[in-house]
Amino acid sequence: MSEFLQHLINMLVLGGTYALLGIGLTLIFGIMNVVNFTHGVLYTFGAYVMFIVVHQLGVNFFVALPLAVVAGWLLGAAIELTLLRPLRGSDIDTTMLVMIGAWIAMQSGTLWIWGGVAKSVSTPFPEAPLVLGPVSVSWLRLFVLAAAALLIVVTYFLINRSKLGCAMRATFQDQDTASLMGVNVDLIYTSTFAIGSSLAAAAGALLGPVYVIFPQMGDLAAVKAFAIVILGGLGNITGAVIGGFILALAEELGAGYVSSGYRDAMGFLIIIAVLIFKPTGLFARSERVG
Amino acid sequence: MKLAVTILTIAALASFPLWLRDPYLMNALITTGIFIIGAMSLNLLLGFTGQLSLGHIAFFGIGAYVSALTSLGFDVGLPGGFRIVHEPWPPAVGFVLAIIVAGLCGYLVGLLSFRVRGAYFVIVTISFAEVVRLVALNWVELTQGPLALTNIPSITIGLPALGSLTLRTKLQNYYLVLAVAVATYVLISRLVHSHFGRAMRGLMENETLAVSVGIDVTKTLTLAAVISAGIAGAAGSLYAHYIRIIDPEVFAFINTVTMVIMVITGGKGSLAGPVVGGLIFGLLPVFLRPIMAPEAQWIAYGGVLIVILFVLPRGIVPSLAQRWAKWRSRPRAAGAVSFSERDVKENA
Amino acid sequence: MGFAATALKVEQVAVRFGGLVALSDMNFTVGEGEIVSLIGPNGAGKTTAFNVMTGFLDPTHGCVSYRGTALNGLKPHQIADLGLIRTFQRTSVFPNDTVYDNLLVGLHRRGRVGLFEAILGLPRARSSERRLRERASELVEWVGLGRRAHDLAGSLSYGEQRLVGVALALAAEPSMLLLDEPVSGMNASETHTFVELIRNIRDRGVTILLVEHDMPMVMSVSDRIVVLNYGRIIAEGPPDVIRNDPVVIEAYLGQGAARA
Amino acid sequence: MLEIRDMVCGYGGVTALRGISLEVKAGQLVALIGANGAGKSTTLRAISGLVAPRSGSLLFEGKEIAGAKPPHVVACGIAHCPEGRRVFPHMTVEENLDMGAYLRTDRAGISAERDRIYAEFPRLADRKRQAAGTLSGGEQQMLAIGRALMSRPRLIMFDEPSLGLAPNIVERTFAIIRGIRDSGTTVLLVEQNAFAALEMCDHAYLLEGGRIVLSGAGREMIENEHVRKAYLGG
Amino acid sequence: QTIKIGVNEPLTGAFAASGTYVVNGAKIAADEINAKGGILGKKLELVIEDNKSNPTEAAAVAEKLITSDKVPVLMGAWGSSLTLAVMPKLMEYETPMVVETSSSGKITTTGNPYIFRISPPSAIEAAAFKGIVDKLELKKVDFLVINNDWGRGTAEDFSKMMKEKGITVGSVETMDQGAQDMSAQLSKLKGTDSETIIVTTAVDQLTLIFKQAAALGLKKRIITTGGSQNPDQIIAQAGAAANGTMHLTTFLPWFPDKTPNPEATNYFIAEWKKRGFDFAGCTESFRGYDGIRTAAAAIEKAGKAEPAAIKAALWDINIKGLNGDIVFRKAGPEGKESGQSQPNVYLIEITDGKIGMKTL
Ligand SMILES: Nc1ncnc2c1ncn2[C@@H]1O[C@H](COP(=O)(O)OP(=O)(O)OP(=O)(O)O)[C@@H](O)[C@H]1O
Ligand SMILES: Nc1ncnc2c1ncn2[C@@H]1O[C@H](COP(=O)(O)OP(=O)(O)OP(=O)(O)O)[C@@H](O)[C@H]1O
Ligand SMILES: [Mg+2]
Ligand SMILES: [Mg+2]
Repeated sequence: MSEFLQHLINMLVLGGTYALLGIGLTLIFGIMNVVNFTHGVLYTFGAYVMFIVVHQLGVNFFVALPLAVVAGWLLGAAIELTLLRPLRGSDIDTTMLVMIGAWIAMQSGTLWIWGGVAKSVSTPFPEAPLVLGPVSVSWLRLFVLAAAALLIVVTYFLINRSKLGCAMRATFQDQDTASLMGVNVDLIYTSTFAIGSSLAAAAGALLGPVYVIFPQMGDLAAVKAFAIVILGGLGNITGAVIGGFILALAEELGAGYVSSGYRDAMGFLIIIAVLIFKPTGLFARSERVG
Repeated sequence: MKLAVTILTIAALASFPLWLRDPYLMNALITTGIFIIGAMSLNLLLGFTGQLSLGHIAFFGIGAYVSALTSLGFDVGLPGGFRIVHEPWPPAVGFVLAIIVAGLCGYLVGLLSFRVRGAYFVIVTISFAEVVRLVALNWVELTQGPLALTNIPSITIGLPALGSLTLRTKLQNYYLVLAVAVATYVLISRLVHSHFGRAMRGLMENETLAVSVGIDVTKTLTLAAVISAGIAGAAGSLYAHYIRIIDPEVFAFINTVTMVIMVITGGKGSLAGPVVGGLIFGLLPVFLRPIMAPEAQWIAYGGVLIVILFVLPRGIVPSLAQRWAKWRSRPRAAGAVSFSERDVKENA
Repeated sequence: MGFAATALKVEQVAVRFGGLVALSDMNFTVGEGEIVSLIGPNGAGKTTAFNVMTGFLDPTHGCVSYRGTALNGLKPHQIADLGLIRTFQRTSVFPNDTVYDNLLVGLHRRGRVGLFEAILGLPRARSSERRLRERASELVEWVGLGRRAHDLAGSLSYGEQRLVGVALALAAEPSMLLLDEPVSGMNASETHTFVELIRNIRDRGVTILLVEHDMPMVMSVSDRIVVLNYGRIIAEGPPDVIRNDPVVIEAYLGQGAARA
Repeated sequence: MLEIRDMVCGYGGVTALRGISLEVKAGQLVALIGANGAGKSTTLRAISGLVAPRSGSLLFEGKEIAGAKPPHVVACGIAHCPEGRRVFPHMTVEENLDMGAYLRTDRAGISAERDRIYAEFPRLADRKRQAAGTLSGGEQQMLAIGRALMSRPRLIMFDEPSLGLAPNIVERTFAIIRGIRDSGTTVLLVEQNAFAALEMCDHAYLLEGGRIVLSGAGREMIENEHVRKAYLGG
Repeated sequence: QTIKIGVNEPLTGAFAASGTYVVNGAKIAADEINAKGGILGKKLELVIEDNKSNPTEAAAVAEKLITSDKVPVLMGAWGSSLTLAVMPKLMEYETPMVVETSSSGKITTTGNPYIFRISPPSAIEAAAFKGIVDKLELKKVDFLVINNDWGRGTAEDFSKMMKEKGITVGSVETMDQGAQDMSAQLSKLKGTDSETIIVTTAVDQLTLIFKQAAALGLKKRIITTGGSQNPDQIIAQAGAAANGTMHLTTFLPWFPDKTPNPEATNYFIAEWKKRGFDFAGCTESFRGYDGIRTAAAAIEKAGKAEPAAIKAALWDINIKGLNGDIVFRKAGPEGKESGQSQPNVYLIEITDGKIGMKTL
């Protein structure tokens, strides 16, 4: 029983992590329709910024976090301006491949600059966990969960309630018509990608200290993020959050009660199963023919 | 014209080993050739039905494992106390079985693709590949898991009556790969120019409309998936018998990515695209290796990829064909290439 | 009217989207060789009815049958195989293919050959291919797009794309044609030509069900009219009766109806 | 108010407009008619900046707007209700309307405008929270018209507004368009229902093969033999 | 004129960090040899190629080194799957390879006479550990291992040894290479009645495991195996969570005097630091150093830089490696045996952020 409770607690913190990974991608992949292979690199980038700012510049942990977010925003804007803008209007596979190229190049660049040896960021949180009866959880993880919740809420309101969010959705549904409404489409492209990127960097900045930091850390994170976004339905923030928790639950229970070798398989099986029964994700957009 | 170009290309490819004596380059050409076959099969799905499979390596890997296990033999226990004991069979049988089993897996994924399209299909294929990888990794009794299947025999061809030949040398393997590649090219070409190919294109461009004129989605997509997977399985089999060791690493995502790169830079939806893209990105690392640091090689690799797409966003072959068409007949509208003409330009 | 047999039969069809009732208790028939029009205000459920008849939408209740075959549970392509072919209200073409290639895809039903025949390039496959090309050229001319045959369908103007849509439906060899607002986007003269086209098609034995808001056209071409409002049939009869039906005028035609 | 001189436009290798000149005076309702593929939509697209003219000039209230990007043109006070509805499919009806008022900042005015549109098209009011992509064709057309009205432009361009609308709604739409003109807003109207368009316009242009071949007051045009034959069906 | 040794290591991809360490160690050996006048009167030249952590590439690299660069002997290829992929090429071109890191048992048992391994396969590690287990008073152990040949092999060999010793083996949990969150596995292990967990994986995952175990309040004894721990890195990154953990290693850079060849160890560590590398990397890089010295000794003994001669000479060498004598014994099927040397294995313990030798 206590083991089960522990799995549930783990699921909560892990699910928060996954939701955090998912929301940035929901913007870029779900709304912008760019298969963003640099998502993992931006995640890694956020983590390295934390490392540099905290350890090499000696800045306070809590100050470093927003710096990492800003850095992610800038890098995202730069990627959009240099790599995506010239290919505006090309099909989705072409931009996907450019993103693949950027992923390969940037990941190797990270390796070149910082080497393959993992780094770790020290945090101001106590090492001793919070113990609640039979279960325990680390303070750092609780902080990450809280920060994730905050980011999720902010993103939700940004996309679904703000004028900017409205313009974003309109732009990627019909660019020409959006421009006829007076939307500056170029600006929307850049800022959507930049916001999505800053969310990826935020995830990296929060999770880097939880785990360790190395050049390929983003790969697995990105695959999971894609899965989560799909699971929840493209462009759906609430869906991404729920998708994140479902994936976490499947993995925890899979590892705990089936076989740890198939831990990751559980997640993917869930995805296949969900898509068989709900082919457009858990929260599908309504469509019609004719 | 078209035939002449094709024959010339094949002749040029066939002549490589005669003047190229460097075994390392031969090795690179053979592995590249194997991946090109995989890329051609991916192109059948991506370029002609619009479905991107980011788990295509699963079929390749399944082909490799099936072929390897057929020729090595195995002995596994199943739940309920059953055992399957299999004595080694000749690799040529493995090759055929690889195609069949991979094709069957393609059928399963194809059935799924009836329900999910686009991004959802992409994730289903990624998930499928991951699940297959994890099975290969964890079903140690059958696949040896991470301990790898080693000492896979080289492929033997021949008829019982005429004796047989075991393909050990690079030269032999090169011609085998070339032969399979040419066969694949012809098969795909015939398929996409038949009315099946038109049905695929119709589904890709406007599914609702295609269905309304009587095109059967499930049948068409499944057919494409089965053939595509079967070809990928064949490529996997060649790979297993050439490299002679298989471990779950073959399912690595980067291998799928390599095929996707080959297809899209070369030009999806064009027959020659994967071949051109494949030769470039199969051999690029070979040329980069001596001139820069390992990390820089990857950066250059990514850079070349980006530059190609910036210059030729629709892929090398279609973009060049379009320019060529424009140059040849200026008054005609751009992009107005019909089915029948498309290939002539492509090969020109 | 003495039509020999019933082609299409709609029985008690109802469609609901969540809480929204799009169709309720719809009953009507179309006889072989008849031209029937389905009219009604925007959002009355006409396109939804088409979607049900062609298998794109499962009705919440009721059933449709064509020439005696129940269509429930059949997939759209299976229904198309029965010869029941529709067009779409929105422009619908294969945008990245030429007009000519569009029609070749449309001719799918005619061009079926075995997989192996096709791959091996056997004579039967070749001759079938030749026939398809001839037929495609014929159709292009017929809808008057000969000049644009080798332009990408996606680059045509709105009205031209609508013509491609109709040509595609004809390519599929319908025995019954469901047309969803075929003349929207055409002017009066173009509509005139189109009416001739429709009569022509009917004379070849094709049954036609038409959805259209162009009243002069509907009135001139229909044998019978079915009027839908809020998902219910509110009137049914020949054009002259419908034109003067006060309920229909109130719900749909408006006061300008006198002109029609 | 709007003056086009010798404008040439095209797409890739195709030339759609071969040098057209026309004028829309402030407060007028000007109609543009022509066959399929004549270049009517292209003209509107060029004005709103969706396609850049190859040559010629485009003056709006004396300012050159040829080659300006759409947001700039919209900011100048031009609204364009595009052909084929083009609603944002995954946004609700209400969000679509709000997008029409994207450049407006007066909240109260926006909400009043919205209510007015709901009153004109009660069907939209019933469907407020529905995703626009699931509306029927005619409902989408109403939404597109309403959305264009939301920006309170000084010049409004309609591309086939009656497309797919039921006869009674067509009547209402035309009444609305006349009402707009009467309230002082300038209107440029492309319409396949040539008779109705010519009847209500102040001035009309006839486009054929990318050239303006005829122009005049609406009444005169209706009388014209060529127009009668080619566009009025008799 | 130089004598070449081919180095086939992962410098990019998942194993880049380790491969780079090994190459840096190898360079120290080559420089040392050249400073002393080279071998057979010629300079030693390392031809270093990146196998991209990818088996297909590893095989291609071997092909290149042998056929284009004409190296008479190779060192490589770090991971077992990489080494296994190279092995058919060794047969094809009859060129020997010194295997410096790979631990899969298969490497020396499939009958490849061109393989000479200086790293311990898990069976040797288990055998060495056998002598210590009594004093640790193990009763029941669980395993948490990386899901590859290395982890799986370790779990298998150690379980066998434990069972012989009458120790109960509980559950065997695995984690994917690259996995970052092991909480699920650890929660499960927290709930079992074993008192010890044997963990096999590389340093990064070890760091994560210690941190996550601490966060879960898992208070069992953890013993790691495999020699890729880099304990200094663990201490730096896992902090207090690493206290009390024990590690089976093959090299003792902290206690040069206790190593079999103190002089060489001191030289190596001094040189390593002089080049500005992290001290933590010593525990991996020494393999590259030993590997090159082994190959060089064989060339010296062979008297000529030819594959066949070097292969024969490898059987005769006897040098003092940093972790024991390098002398190859026969392993694998008769007639085509591979060479396997027997390095020492030590148990160390981390207490209060310091490394201590567990003298039992
Ligand atoms: N997928 C759907 N989800 C929700 N509502 C829908 C859906 N499809 C149609 N509707 C609603 O059902 C009603 C009927 O739509 P339908 O398209 O059948 O109308 P119609 O009669 O064709 O109208 P029009 O003349 O404007 O084309 C509309 O009010 C529409 O909003
Ligand atoms: N995106 C495009 N690419 C290429 N050609 C185009 C494109 N859009 C329109 N054209 C061409 O430009 C010409 C004018 O088109 P336009 O859409 O302006 O016609 P229209 O008068 O609005 O016709 P309709 O009444 O059918 O809407 C047509 O010949 C059309 O084929
Ligand atoms: Mg409709
Ligand atoms: Mg138009």
